[in-house]
Amino acid sequence: MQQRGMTRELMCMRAGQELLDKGYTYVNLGIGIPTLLPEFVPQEAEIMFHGENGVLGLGRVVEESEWDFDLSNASGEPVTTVPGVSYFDSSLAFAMLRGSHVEASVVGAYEVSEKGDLANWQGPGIRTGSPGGSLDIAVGVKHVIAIMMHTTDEGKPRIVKQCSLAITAKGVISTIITNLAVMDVTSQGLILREVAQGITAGEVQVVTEPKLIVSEQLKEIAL
Amino acid sequence: MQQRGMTRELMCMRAGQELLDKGYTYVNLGIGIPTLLPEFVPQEAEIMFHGENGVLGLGRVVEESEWDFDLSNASGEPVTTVPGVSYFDSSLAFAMLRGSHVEASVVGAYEVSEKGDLANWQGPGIRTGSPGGSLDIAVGVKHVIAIMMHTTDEGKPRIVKQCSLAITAKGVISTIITNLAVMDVTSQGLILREVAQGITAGEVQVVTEPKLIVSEQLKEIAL
Amino acid sequence: MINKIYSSIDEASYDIHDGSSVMIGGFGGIGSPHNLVQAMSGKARELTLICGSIGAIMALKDVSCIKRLISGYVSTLLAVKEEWARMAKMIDEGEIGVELVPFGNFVERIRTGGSGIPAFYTPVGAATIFGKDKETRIFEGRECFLERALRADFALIRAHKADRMGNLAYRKTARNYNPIMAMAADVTIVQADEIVEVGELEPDCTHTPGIFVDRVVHVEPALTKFARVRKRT
Amino acid sequence: MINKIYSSIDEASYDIHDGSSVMIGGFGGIGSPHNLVQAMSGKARELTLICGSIGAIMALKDVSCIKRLISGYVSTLLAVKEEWARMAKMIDEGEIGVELVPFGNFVERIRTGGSGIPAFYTPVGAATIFGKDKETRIFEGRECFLERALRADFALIRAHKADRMGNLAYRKTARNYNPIMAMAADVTIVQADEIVEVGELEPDCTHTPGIFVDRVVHVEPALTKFARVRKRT
Repeated sequence: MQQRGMTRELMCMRAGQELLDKGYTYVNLGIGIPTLLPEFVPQEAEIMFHGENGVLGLGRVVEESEWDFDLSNASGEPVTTVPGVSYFDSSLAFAMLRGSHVEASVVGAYEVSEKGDLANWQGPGIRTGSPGGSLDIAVGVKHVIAIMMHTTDEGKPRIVKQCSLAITAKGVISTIITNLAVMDVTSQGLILREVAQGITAGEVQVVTEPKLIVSEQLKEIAL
Repeated sequence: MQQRGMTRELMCMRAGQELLDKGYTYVNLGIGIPTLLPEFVPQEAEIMFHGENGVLGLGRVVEESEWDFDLSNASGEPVTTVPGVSYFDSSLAFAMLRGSHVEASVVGAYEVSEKGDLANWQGPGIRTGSPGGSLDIAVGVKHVIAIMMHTTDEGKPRIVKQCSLAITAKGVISTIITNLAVMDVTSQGLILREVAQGITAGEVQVVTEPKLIVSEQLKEIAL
Repeated sequence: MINKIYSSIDEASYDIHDGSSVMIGGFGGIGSPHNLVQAMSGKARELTLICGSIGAIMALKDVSCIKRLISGYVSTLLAVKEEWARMAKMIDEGEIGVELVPFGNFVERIRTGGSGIPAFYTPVGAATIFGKDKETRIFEGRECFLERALRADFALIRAHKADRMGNLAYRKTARNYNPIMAMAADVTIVQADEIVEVGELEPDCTHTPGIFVDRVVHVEPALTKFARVRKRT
Repeated sequence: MINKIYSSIDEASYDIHDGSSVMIGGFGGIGSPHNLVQAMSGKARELTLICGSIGAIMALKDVSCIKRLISGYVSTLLAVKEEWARMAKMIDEGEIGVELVPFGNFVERIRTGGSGIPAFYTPVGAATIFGKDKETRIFEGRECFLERALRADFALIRAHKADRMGNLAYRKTARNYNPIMAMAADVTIVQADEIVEVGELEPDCTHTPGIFVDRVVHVEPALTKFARVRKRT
């Protein structure tokens, strides 16, 4: 099924705005879609992107033909770096996350619950899994933003009352950015803050399991 | 009281021989007398001396006038370094000791018991103390050699049945080198292996609290 | 004279034997000692392999030598390589036992293993299956559980530059788990892109001091350029 | 633009207040931020100072600002400086409380404090007064005890080179506790010998990435050359 709303690139662009709005300097990018993000944030903003593979100062993804085989982002993709970049071992890379030095993280997710529970290490029907650094991020980083498709390819909600998949951590997601909407996790419940161009609050609710609280300031995502 | 037997320099020379005989490559030098030792080992032997202050490849002590203020041994003295030297932080410096990567250590001591108990972090009548890295060495390093004056300035034995001072660790000293003798700590007791020039086994026993087992191969220290 | 240089991979890894536990450096294959891994195939069986992700062992020709895998990233990669369909099957059938460990706990277990620290408490994975059946304890209101140090018989790692004393320097993100694993094995074997004279490595930038290294073998860097393991899905 | 450079020591350390806990880098005074320490005297009292040895605080003009000392090396140095007779007296009279910690446990407590690890077991000091009244436990036949992570309000450290982003490089044995303490304080203040442009520090040899650093102040290296603290006795 063709998904409506924003592309991955637009979702990354919207996530970039969120980082700029909050004024963050040190932001981790989880494995998957988030590693595309540096392309969509002006370099003058000097957000230092952290890769759990041991780098602070990630730039944009480049062509494989330009690849320096000793350099990648956490997704294993060839990248550039920004001035002031530093490299370090995995012990320090995870100390930065677990020790709450990184201010924010943008992660991919299979499911997020209305309480902010995150499931992103074990896909459906998988016997093993790929926790990677996702649990370190979830536990150590204060502001964790999930960037995800609003539904499965089959149209099943991925923003749910309770995660059906094994969770990464409880109550850690503060902000959800999907192809359809931007939502905040609050003690009152999920607040629908923004909708993608041409998408209505009602349409978002239909593909969302928990009841959404529509913000009085609801607006269309402007990029 | 003028102490008989070997000077500190000769004791270090004898300790250096011990290291060469055993074929050690990685040897820690504790704070105090031991940091004089590199001068007395040929550089070709390539013993890499470890300083708990974060250096592997210590050389000899130099004049203060030649001092690079960013470089010292664990005693805080100006030193040279050898080819292949590396510097690291304190976390790694102590991981090398606690993790048993360093093969041997030469330490100073206030007292050593016949069972190899070591007391070297708290002098007599002291309220606080200076454990420094002495406990890390004692716990992590397999062959710990004590280098010490055989008696106090007042002539009181420092090789004792039981330590009167607070101990650093139990049963950790394997070899004792004093101004008067070389002794091995064994399950049978202290074996007197060598005596300093002009010193008899009987003279050593007089200033030693536990009963010494005189080795059948007892010989004079040859430097 | 200290000389840890071996003239061939076979000589440097001659004693990896059936039942060995082997740590392998690299993150998603970047910085992995692919040639050492390749040579291990067929030489020893019943191996316990300890690696961040299975990208580190993509050069393994025959996965049936694996008995047990301690790793933080497995499932997502199983579809990437054809040979790994077999690994997936062996995992499903229980022929390969998998202990999944989140990366941060994984690296800290190895670091403590190399540092003489037997165990530590971690908040990462508490109240998930990663903390299941482990001793839990609250520290400052936060649930944690006890993790144990991890060591291995061998560590296979890759460095950019090495000297005969075993001093190592890594390059960019190829550093990752390599310097930590170098500390935690009885025998650490290094595949180095370049051998330099003693004194050429900057003493302030020698990432792994030679004390942690047992054997070094030179492998032309061109040979380390295995295909990228992961495509964006 | 990220700019962590402060134009004076006073500005960089304006908020160290009565009752603060302060980590101070350096080993026997080598690599210590002597000028930051000097400036702290008289500005705040009732301080908890956390330093490897008291050599790190030899620039402190008035020791009466110390309420508590967490350190691994105290007694041997008390006779070295005249002013320290007063410190010795305050310690003896209980006016300064001293928590002695062996160096390896000391640095590991700080490292875990900066790494989100709340506690760990150590064999160092077991069956001595350092393990007294602590939770003991046997791991692989070896007695260990539980040590807790250590953090502070401020860390004062010295680096050789720094850039405006807070990236740091140290020189020779002046590195020691500095990069570890940089991780474990709410506010890390750096005294740097030299300020360099962003990009001048080698990314593979940036010992402390800027993420751990809050403020940087340039101090001419000549001023860091305090007298050597220890004479061979």
